Amino acid sequence: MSSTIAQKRGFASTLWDYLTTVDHKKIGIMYLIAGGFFFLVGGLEAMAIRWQLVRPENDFVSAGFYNELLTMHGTTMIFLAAMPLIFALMNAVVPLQIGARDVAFPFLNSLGFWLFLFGGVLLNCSWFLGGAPDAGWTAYAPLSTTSPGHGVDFYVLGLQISGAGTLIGGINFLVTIVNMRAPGMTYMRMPLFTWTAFVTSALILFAFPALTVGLFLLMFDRMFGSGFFDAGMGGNSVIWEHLFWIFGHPEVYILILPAFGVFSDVFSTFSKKRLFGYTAMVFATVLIGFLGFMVWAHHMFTVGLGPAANSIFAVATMAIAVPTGIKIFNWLFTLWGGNIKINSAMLWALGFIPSFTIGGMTGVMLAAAAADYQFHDTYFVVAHFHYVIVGGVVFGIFSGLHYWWPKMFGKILNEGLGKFTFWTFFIGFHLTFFIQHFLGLMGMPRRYWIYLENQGLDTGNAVSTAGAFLMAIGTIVFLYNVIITSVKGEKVSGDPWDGRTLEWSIPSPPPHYNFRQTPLVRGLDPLWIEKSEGRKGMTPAEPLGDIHMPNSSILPFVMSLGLFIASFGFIYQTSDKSWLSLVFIGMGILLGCMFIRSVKDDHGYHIHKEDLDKEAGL
Amino acid sequence: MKGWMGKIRTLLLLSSLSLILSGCGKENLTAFLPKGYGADVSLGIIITSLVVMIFVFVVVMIIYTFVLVRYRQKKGQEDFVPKQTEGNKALEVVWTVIPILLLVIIAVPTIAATYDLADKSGQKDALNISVTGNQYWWHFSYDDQEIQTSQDLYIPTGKKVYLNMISSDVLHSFWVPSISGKMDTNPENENTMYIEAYEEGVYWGKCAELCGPSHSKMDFKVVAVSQEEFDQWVSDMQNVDPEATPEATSAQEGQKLFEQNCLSCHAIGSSPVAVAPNLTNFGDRTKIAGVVDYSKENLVDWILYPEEIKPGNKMVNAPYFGEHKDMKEFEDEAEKIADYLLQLKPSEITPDSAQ
Amino acid sequence: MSDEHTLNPEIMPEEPEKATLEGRNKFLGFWFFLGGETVLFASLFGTYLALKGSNNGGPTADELFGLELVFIMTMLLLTSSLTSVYAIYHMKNNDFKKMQLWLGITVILGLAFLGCELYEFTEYILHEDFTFRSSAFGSAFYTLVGFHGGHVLFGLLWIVTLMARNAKRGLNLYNAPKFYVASLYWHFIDVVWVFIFTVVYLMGVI
Amino acid sequence: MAENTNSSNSHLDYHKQKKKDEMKQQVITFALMIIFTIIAFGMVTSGLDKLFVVPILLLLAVVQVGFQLYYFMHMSHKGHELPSLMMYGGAAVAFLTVLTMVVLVWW
Ligand code: HEA
Ligand code: HEA
Ligand code: HEC
Ligand code: CUA
Ligand SMILES: [Cu+2]
Repeated sequence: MSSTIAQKRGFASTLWDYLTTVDHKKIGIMYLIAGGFFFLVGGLEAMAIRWQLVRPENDFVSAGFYNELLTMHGTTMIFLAAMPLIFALMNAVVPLQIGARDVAFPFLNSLGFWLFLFGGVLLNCSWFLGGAPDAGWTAYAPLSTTSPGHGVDFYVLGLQISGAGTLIGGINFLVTIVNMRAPGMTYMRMPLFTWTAFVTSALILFAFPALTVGLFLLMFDRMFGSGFFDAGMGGNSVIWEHLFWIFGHPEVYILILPAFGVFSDVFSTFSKKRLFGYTAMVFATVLIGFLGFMVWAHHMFTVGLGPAANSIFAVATMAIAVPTGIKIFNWLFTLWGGNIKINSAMLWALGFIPSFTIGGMTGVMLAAAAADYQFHDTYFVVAHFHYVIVGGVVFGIFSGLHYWWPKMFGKILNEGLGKFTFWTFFIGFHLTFFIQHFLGLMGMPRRYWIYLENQGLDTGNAVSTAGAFLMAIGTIVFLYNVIITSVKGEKVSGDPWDGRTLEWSIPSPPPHYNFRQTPLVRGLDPLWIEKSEGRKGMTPAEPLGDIHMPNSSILPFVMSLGLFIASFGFIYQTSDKSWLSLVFIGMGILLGCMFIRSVKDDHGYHIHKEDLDKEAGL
Repeated sequence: MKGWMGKIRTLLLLSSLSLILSGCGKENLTAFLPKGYGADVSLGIIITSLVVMIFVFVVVMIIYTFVLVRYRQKKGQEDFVPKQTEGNKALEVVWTVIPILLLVIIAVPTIAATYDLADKSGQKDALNISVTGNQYWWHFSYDDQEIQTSQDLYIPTGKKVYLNMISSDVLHSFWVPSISGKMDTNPENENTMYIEAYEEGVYWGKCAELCGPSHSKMDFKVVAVSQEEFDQWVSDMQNVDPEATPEATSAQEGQKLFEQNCLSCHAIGSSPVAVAPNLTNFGDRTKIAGVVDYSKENLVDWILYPEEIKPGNKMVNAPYFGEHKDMKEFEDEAEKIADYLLQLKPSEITPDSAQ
Repeated sequence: MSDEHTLNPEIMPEEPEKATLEGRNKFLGFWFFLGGETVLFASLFGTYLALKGSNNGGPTADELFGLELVFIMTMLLLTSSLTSVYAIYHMKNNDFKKMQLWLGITVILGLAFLGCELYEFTEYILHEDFTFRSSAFGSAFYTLVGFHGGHVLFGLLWIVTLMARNAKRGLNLYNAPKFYVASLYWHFIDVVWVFIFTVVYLMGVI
Repeated sequence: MAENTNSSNSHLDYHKQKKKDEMKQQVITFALMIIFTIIAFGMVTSGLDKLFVVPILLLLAVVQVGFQLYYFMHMSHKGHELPSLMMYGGAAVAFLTVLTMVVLVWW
């Protein structure tokens, strides 16, 4: 097994390398590319939505198509853009931050990625095969069970497959963080980003099974004639709402917590200060995750659960403002007294504070059940969640990308372009969504294909659309920045930001074994400690030795392909049973691969000490 | 309840004034100008919470601005290493306790209002109306009065009216922003909510739960009239003769055509057909099918091309097209039917009465 | 590698399943997975409980369920749990043959359980006219119990694969975690069954 | 390791004995589980009052599951802190889910 990678490679072998890789850094890059692509797709759908709503009774798209657009926009953005981009950062950074050479389950890590990608591709195949799902990203029954065509079938199977990938990824990160930490890296010395990755993974573990079950039931209702949500058979559509939100609410914290982690690292790095109130920050993160499981019914205030349930869930929801507030103030006091350097990564983080605070505040307003009777399913809710998701999660991803880009690719993104992206996106964002609060209360429900003339909704919507275009410009400039940087950008050192955590103690991009020698961690912000004591890097915790590495494998790709094939069988067997053959083929491939995997021993390989020395000498 | 409501109300008056000035929405549609009890209570909570939120935001922004101005890196100080503080117990207690107190300020009235709006104690003696949400129209059945009507809901002002809501197909949500917050209609259970309009008027209602392609066109109206007018409307509606012959000949022909082609789904009078809107007082509507301006031309269009006006609506299943007639003939017939429908004005009490 | 060849008692660590990093990862990861499975089954149980009265005119739970068969099934599965404990006991004593033997017994008991379940289902479908499509209750019943049955089937395939794969080479530090984890899975199936016989069958007929 | 045969052997014996004891304990656990099951089935067939039986049934089920987890699956042993954490986390979510479905979906 050769350990020198600096050989010239053909395209085919690079492709093969990526298809089979189990290296978390490469998987991170693949998550970045795929998630970025889906972000553009979802953004394009958003632009179509906004263009349709630019003036009253517009006919840019048809009613049915509009519903497909909004469903696919929401689904794509949440499951195929935001989550994978967060997984991209987690994959690229978490093992480095805890001083690990690898994740706990490299094979499963790759399987998780391919499942996500094939699930996403499957979902988007619906566009070309008779129409996308059109029942909203929440797919409320019975609209979803009765929706004609195969759109919702693609939703069910696409999310089922990519959801399985996410669950696998979550377990992988949990075990990685528990078992793979370097010596001295106790729990209370872990960087906040790692902590949030940990809590997010735990949320994934407990939240996704509810979605899995919900999707199964939906699938059975649509494809196999069961009656879970069919009132005619004694079924109950409210069950779907509960299952969806038991998953759905934790899901939004799954998205935001890693973004919080990014901001914590960015704030402390660029104000050259230790994170203020580290213990409280950790505690708040855990508390948010914990409370996140008890509030889901705040999405169901108008379902008719009764005043007792509504009040309980209202108060429980409001409680989340407390730990979140602790975080906001701790960030502000991290900046307090610091030496604040404002670059692109920091701009996104600074832009986050007011934006997210507004979003959180409207969240608390929504939590007041009696007020939510007015807000629910209006543009006020749309405004709320874009403030927290775009102003929190998307800003966090942008911040993280600017911050860790040099670590991932060895080059710093262009600062001028970065600032331009930020300002256009930031202004566009507020322009788009602030006014939607008012639109909602002025009587504009969400998921409206058109709004009528003379209802006082024209100006607000036009402004909103204008803002969306600014965001698009910002995004396009960012893409340009990425291209320019990879073509022309200059190589940087391993530690361009005067970093504090372990990932900055190794070269950029890191070698595939990450750490030549596992570092010895002596406190929070371990690299900072060493630097402040005058040392250049980390003290190793072990002598230089052979490094054990996992073997790459094509099986994850093939397994996901199997499920992809089987899905078409499931979807089309409703009209013609011969499609069932695809189910057998696909599941056969999957089971076959699992069989091979369990029968074939995989001990990995070793990079020898001498080779390491040779590489260092180069 | 009363104490804080009073204080809120002054606040509310002030802020609604400023909202009117800034032109926040269309009267009888916007939730900013409540014309009914539910909307009033909700706005009270909205404003209470908004005030607290603005306070929080201001505090955050003051610290934020100060920090950015004061501690931004100065030229030549790039290497300055600030003191590495670990935290501050006292401060942390402060920003844990104060938010809790602020939340209590919101939570208490919220709970009170939530229970208030779910109060069913007066339901027995009050007017009860069964509401059915359908793709994409609303049906109203007045429980003890044997009145069936669609699209326009007539209620008396100043009274709590209980709505018992259910759906015949998918989920919908009944929302009249200026009267009251919304309540979903589910297919498997009945939800109850009450509404009370303070003053006469025609209030715009919307469907607020995604229910298919024409979800955005599932509008309806709440027509609030005085108690006397309402009583008269009730008796007028009860005394409708569904088979009454219209005066004009074209309308008479229209009636025949209507009976042959349309009555399989629609109904006139109080027979409870739930496949299509009840057209008893169709002549008094302000909109056709909830969204189209009321005119003969538009009505003819609707009869001939319902799909183009409300995509996916269920009238499409039986469009008014035979196999072997030409278009012109259809138009003629549709006009006759329109003539018939337009003169269905059983009551003096119309949306115009609601001033 | 050293963990390739069969272990002898002298060098057998106390907890062979956790002797290597891979083993510890598997051990922990699998436990976490079971945490997620708990939520998965809870969602199914919840759905079942919400819908168990919705028989849509078909047979109700107490008309349907007979307890004799369920009792036998419970005994089979409980016993198989004990036999898999024996298997792990022998694994820790590094007695590969006995471990295989007990695993074999476990598999047979599991098969018997599945047989009973299939018999039960066919009875319902053929004689009681109670199917997946007859009512929301039917859908929920077959889904919950069927998911469990599916787990049993998967567990059997898994254990048999492990037994066959390692029959020739015996126990080592590489496959010990695999056996251990499979036995955890088998116990978890029993955990779920305890709730199924209690909540579905016993509380169904009472 | 092989050099220290003597001490290693007594060490081995000690562990063997420990495992044996544990095995005994597990057989007892099993017996208890069987008894519980019989009690549960017996109570249902004996036609006692529902309000009385159901809580006991659930209690018996929980205890049995505790036996499975703590004895058969060794959750009582050290090194199972995180597994317990995650199982309890899962159980908490599970409890809320079931509670909701029973209480909040009554129509
Ligand atoms: C990243 C995603 C994210 C995040 C972080 C949040 C955070 C919160 N959300 Fe949001 N929410 C969504 C994503 C998110 N939400 C989505 C996608 C939907 C719609 C789904 C759909 O229907 O399609 C939604 C919908 C939604 C609803 C349902 C509305 C409806 O449909 O009727 C409610 C109701 O309670 C709610 C509440 C909250 C609350 C209280 C928070 C809190 O966590 C916010 C806490 C933060 C703060 C409060 C700010 C900082 C705190 C301080 C400065 C301290 C002092 C503050 C106080 C004392 C108030 N959200
Ligand atoms: C992560 C989550 C996320 C993100 C980032 C966004 C981002 C955006 N969203 Fe959306 N949104 C949701 C999650 C998200 N949204 C959800 C869950 C719903 C609810 C769906 C439902 O009701 O079921 C929703 C609904 C929703 C609506 C309401 C639709 C309705 O109810 O009828 C609107 C309307 O304005 C909207 C707008 C936008 C806009 C303008 C952006 C912008 O921020 C987007 C910015 C990005 C771009 C503009 C990309 C630009 C790039 C290009 C144009 C280049 C393309 C080129 C190539 C392909 C090479 N979103
Ligand atoms: C298949 C059943 C069906 C038949 C037959 C049918 N309609 Fe309809 N009609 C509907 C439905 C359903 C609606 C509600 C459409 C909506 O708003 O989504 C409707 C709505 C209407 C409306 C608007 C009602 C209102 O309250 O604003 C009018 C007017 C109307 N139909 C006239 C006719 C005429 C005239 C005919 C016969 C030529 C006819 N319909 C035949 C189903 C039918
Ligand atoms: Cu009915 Cu939307
Ligand atoms: Cu939520």
